[in-house]
Amino acid sequence: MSHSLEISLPGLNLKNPIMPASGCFGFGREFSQLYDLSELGAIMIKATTLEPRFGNPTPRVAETTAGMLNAIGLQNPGLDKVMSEELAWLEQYDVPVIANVAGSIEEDYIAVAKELSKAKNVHALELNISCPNVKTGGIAFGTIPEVAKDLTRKVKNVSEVPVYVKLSPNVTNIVEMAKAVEDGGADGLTMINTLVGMRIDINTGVPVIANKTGGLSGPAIKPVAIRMIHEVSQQVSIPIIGMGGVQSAEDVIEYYYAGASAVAVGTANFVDPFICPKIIKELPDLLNRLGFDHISECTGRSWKKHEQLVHHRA
Amino acid sequence: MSHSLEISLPGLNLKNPIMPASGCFGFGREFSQLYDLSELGAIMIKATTLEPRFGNPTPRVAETTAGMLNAIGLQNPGLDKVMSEELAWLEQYDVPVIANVAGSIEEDYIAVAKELSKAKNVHALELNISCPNVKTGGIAFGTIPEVAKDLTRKVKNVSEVPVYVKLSPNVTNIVEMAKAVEDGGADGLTMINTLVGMRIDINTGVPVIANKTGGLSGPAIKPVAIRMIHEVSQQVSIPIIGMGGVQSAEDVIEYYYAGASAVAVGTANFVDPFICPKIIKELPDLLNRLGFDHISECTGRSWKKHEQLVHHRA
Amino acid sequence: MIKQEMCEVISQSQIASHIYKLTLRGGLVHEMDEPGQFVHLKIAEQMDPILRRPISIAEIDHKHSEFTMIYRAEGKGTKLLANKKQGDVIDVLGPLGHGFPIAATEKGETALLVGGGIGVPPLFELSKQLVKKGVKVVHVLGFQASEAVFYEKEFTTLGTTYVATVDGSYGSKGFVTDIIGDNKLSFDVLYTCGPTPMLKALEQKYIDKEVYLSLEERMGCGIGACFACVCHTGDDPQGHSYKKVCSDGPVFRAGEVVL
Amino acid sequence: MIKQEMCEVISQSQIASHIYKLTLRGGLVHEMDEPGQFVHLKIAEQMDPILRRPISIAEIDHKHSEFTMIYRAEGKGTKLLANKKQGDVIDVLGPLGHGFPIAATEKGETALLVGGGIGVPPLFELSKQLVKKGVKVVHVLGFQASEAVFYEKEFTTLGTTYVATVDGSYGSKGFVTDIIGDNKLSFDVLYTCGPTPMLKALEQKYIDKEVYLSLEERMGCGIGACFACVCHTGDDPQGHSYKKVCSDGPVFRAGEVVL
Ligand SMILES: Cc1cc2nc3c(=O)[nH]c(=O)nc-3n(C[C@H](O)[C@H](O)[C@H](O)COP(=O)(O)OP(=O)(O)OC[C@H]3O[C@@H](n4cnc5c(N)ncnc54)[C@H](O)[C@@H]3O)c2cc1C
Ligand SMILES: Cc1cc2nc3c(=O)[nH]c(=O)nc-3n(C[C@H](O)[C@H](O)[C@H](O)COP(=O)(O)OP(=O)(O)OC[C@H]3O[C@@H](n4cnc5c(N)ncnc54)[C@H](O)[C@@H]3O)c2cc1C
Ligand SMILES: Cc1cc2nc3c(=O)[nH]c(=O)nc-3n(C[C@H](O)[C@H](O)[C@H](O)COP(=O)(O)O)c2cc1C
Ligand SMILES: Cc1cc2nc3c(=O)[nH]c(=O)nc-3n(C[C@H](O)[C@H](O)[C@H](O)COP(=O)(O)O)c2cc1C
Ligand code: FES
Ligand code: FES
Repeated sequence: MSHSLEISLPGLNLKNPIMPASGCFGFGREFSQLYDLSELGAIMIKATTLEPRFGNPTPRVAETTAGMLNAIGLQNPGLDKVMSEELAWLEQYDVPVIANVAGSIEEDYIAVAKELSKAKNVHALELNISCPNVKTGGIAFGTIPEVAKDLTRKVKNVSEVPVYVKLSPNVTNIVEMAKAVEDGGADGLTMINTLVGMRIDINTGVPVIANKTGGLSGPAIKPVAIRMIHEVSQQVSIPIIGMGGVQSAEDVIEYYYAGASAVAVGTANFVDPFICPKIIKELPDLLNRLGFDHISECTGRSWKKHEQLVHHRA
Repeated sequence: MSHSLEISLPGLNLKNPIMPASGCFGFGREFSQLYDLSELGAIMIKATTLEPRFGNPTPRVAETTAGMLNAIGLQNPGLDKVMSEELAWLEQYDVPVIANVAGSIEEDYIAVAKELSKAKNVHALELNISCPNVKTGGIAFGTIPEVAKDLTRKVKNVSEVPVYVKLSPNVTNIVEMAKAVEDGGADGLTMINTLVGMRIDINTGVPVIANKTGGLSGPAIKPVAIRMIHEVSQQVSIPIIGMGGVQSAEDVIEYYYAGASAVAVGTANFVDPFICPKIIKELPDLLNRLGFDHISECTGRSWKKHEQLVHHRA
Repeated sequence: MIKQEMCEVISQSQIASHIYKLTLRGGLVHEMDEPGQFVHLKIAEQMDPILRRPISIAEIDHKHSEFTMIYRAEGKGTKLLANKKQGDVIDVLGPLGHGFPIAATEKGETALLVGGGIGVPPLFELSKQLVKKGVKVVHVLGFQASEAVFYEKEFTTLGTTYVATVDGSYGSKGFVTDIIGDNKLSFDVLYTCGPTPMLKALEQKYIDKEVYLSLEERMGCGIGACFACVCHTGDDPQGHSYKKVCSDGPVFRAGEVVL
Repeated sequence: MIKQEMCEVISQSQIASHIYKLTLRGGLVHEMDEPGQFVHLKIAEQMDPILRRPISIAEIDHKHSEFTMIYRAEGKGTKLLANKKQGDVIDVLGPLGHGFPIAATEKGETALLVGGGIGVPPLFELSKQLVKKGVKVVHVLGFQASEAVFYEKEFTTLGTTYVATVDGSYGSKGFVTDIIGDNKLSFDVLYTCGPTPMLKALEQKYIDKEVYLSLEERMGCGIGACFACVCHTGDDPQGHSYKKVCSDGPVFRAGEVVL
């Protein structure tokens, strides 16, 4: 039972498959005041760019029904400080880091990826080709298959650790995008990033978010994420780290059934800052109740044929 | 004040801009037991196909957080019965009908559109190129600009009333789709249809909806709809009937500010069957509080330049 | 007529494992007549959970404008419902659908009422109305286990009542069909509500009898407008004719629709 | 230390138009020390509304493990909060952020406490702690109109209290800055909380004084992790250095950040 959560993915040998999603956990410092970060399967750190960025003007977040919009604008202290201060600080914890790589132009992505992949505790990169909140770059990388493939290949060439590509849900054909980055050499996928959304304040007449549009996250988008993972996981042979509205151990299983091999928790960290350790604690009992010995038995269960399924207690 | 809600759109002179969305109101019979249908601005009737359809197996709906999935599968009694029974029955009410036209192949769309547009009380057609729940047809029409344009033109050619095209949100570039159907001769747009989503039952391991995927509607998707209408309304010159998660008079104003010229209410009819008349009743006071003499002053307010805005009381 | 009303919680109590009894007061009680109808409850003001929940009417008290429901608190909505306290209000839409026909059984005849689990509640009002009419009622109630059993005493005051549990921890061990067979129960009309396998078994077994079944299906609107809850009709099982569980049902005559 | 706890509602009452006073009990009260800190409330179990709401701590009662908040019920979350009754529980995260420095004012000196509208509440605990230390406190409280005025009496028991309303329906007509000018109020340290235009006016007017301001910004996490609530620093107003209102603030020394 105690090993029922240990999983192994390219570059990642994790004590459990639960990790905070990028941008929802900073670099871990704040949450380290609340619980021991070593309890986590991994940490997806905030997007890192070559130069420091202040990001967008405020308001940067807005509540929506069962979700939220954000347009942080990739605020981060820049590659050098992330390496020397944040990653160095995180070394005190027994937890692998997945470093989220962002940029406006190809060269930036490559430079950041190359450098971050050298950090001792960075076990994988997450190539953020899907950030909806930066005007240049990001979005084209995330919506045009050829562009995504090309960038993936270039980043793979310089990276010393496996590369996961984070897919945007704001596309007509998610499978096409997934296959393109798989072709480009991606070791895994992370999905989904946020849906582009907007709220308008009826008293002022202007969008609530200063950047106008923002990325929609939270339980509101979970059905879209589940559908996309269900589609993609049947068409690619690289593993998927699923995310989008995960709030509970039950949600984790739903992601697994759809086709995920690990699960990230974003917005829910704001709702309940102890959510990750809570889910990790609840998972073994839930697995047991559902009749599984190991969580990896759950991957793709909603579409796998009977003969493809690993052992499952009656 | 009493005329503050009267609006005029291609084919539609409405006493108010509030109408039930297609598929969420049947052909009006059930709701007619609850209130006088003549109170409504218009009625968007359920999708009509050439032949009767039974639709998908059940379960056809599933609850999601602040939303729902549906995969009804275009169940309807077929063109002939819709003409002879449903539309004929609706004639007793003083309410224009917008008839939702669906099909699997081009010929079907054309045949249904031609016939429906002859009905006395059908003042406009809503070309449903975006239904996510039918395997054939629908989805390609809704995601490939050239295909959509072509179909729009052909339907326009046979229709005796203005044609509104219902856009799918499941595309990378909604503006491109909107411009294509405008080029094809569309008189207006209705948006958005549902996002494709899925839920998996963790006890059974299979999707909750028998059809596997379903269309996500309700407040969960409102930020996506607002964003898309905000984008599209700035790029086309035909009016937009907005929808997606509308629940209140405030939501109606938010849709107007984004760029809508009328608003449809879908899922909320299930939550509160009296929602349409309630919103119609509340709107005049809300407009007054916000300083407007007429609701049409609100269209596009979130992006229009000061000089483009019609009168607004301080 | 269907009404929407904020009804006041008169009382709520737990009567078995996960099973609650909830009594509400409101004017719409006066629209309720047929046993087997249901109401559609919006449990929270907020949009989570968003959909209404269909719950059968278990008892109607016109005099006090009160009605009672019995439900299982399992999912998101019913768990929230179980938190409601006296004085709280709940948004009720109803009464909805068509219930069990009292007229189908003549005075002096025998009606067999067969309930499974959370299908038992609507049979209580049915039984009361049948008894009032002078019909002899016999109840067969099936539950999972002893801790899930409820309302045995209440039913017993109206007529002979047999209880079965799947694990045999209370009453006789087995299914309701076993009881009917073992006790050679005879009847003029059978009324039943419960899980679909049970309904199917009864339908098959009493193919030449007058049997009324109450169905369950996932619902959207609850009033017949959304086509969420349709089923094929018995005379056209593959075609496009249909019935809606919410507005044509939930009670159908056996054979009328495909289970 | 930041804690998360289900706190019990001890009392709730309306004290002015749309303004509520809410007292909760919980162990995390013992983590509260600085006036001006806030808590982050998850108001409903469900995901609508989903985000926590930041509310200042208006009074701390270590002895009874109780603390009080005063808030305006306007939007979705605060309206639901106003429905909570004695005995209900609320999910509280806190205490959060850095409050007003008591140490900035010496015993015997004068502190001017200027509050605007819903910025008034945190000044109450501040005033109590300053008075306890032997600081002379003067309060200037601004409200929209007479029906929005609250806590005048409570502040008066601690020190001289001036009240202004924008429409002149109570106290003197005008803004808090008018009161300070008209009454030639002098002080050693100024502490203030209220709408940004008020804070800006005070910052500009008392540019060479020691002024502490409490800021408001839309928040995600409330603990410094999401970068929702950042502002530029005073010494690098266009650059990429920043402070987070939730964890570096909400109280800043005037000039420290760009308002
Ligand atoms: C006509 C009718 C009468 C009913 N009468 C009773 C009754 O008297 N007592 C009782 O305990 N239950 C009754 N049920 C079942 C009851 O509606 C479900 O148990 C309840 O909706 C589950 O809601 P939840 O919040 O617990 O579950 P969730 O899992 O949160 O529900 C999610 C969604 O699925 C729907 N759903 C889940 N289970 C069912 C089900 N079995 N049938 C229909 N929809 C379902 C819910 O309505 C909701 O839309 C009745 C159902 C129908 C159709
Ligand atoms: C540090 C701090 C202390 C505060 N202390 C108090 C207090 O003691 N009493 C009081 O009445 N109010 C206080 N506020 C303001 C209070 O947080 C908002 O009024 C409240 O969040 C609005 O929620 P709602 O549900 O009414 O509105 P909604 O419109 O439903 O809120 C939607 C979203 O916007 C956010 N939001 C709306 N208005 C504000 C605002 N003014 N500041 C920050 N976020 C906002 C909400 O938190 C929520 O995320 C404080 C704010 C901050 C940042
Ligand atoms: C405030 C905020 C900031 C985010 N920043 C990033 C980021 O820097 N890089 C990234 O790849 N994704 C970012 N995301 C997206 C999340 O990692 C995640 O993909 C998304 O929020 C869906 O998961 P959720 O619904 O659990 O939040 C951010 C999300 C939020 C809410
Ligand atoms: C049960 C259901 C059935 C629907 N059927 C149709 C349909 O037949 N034709 C169509 O164009 N849209 C259909 N829709 C989509 C709605 O018209 C609307 O575009 C969508 O639900 C978003 O609005 P809402 O969030 O207010 O529901 C349906 C939606 C629901 C929930
Ligand atoms: S639930 Fe909508 S038709 Fe039955
Ligand atoms: S609210 Fe998240 S950093 Fe301040």
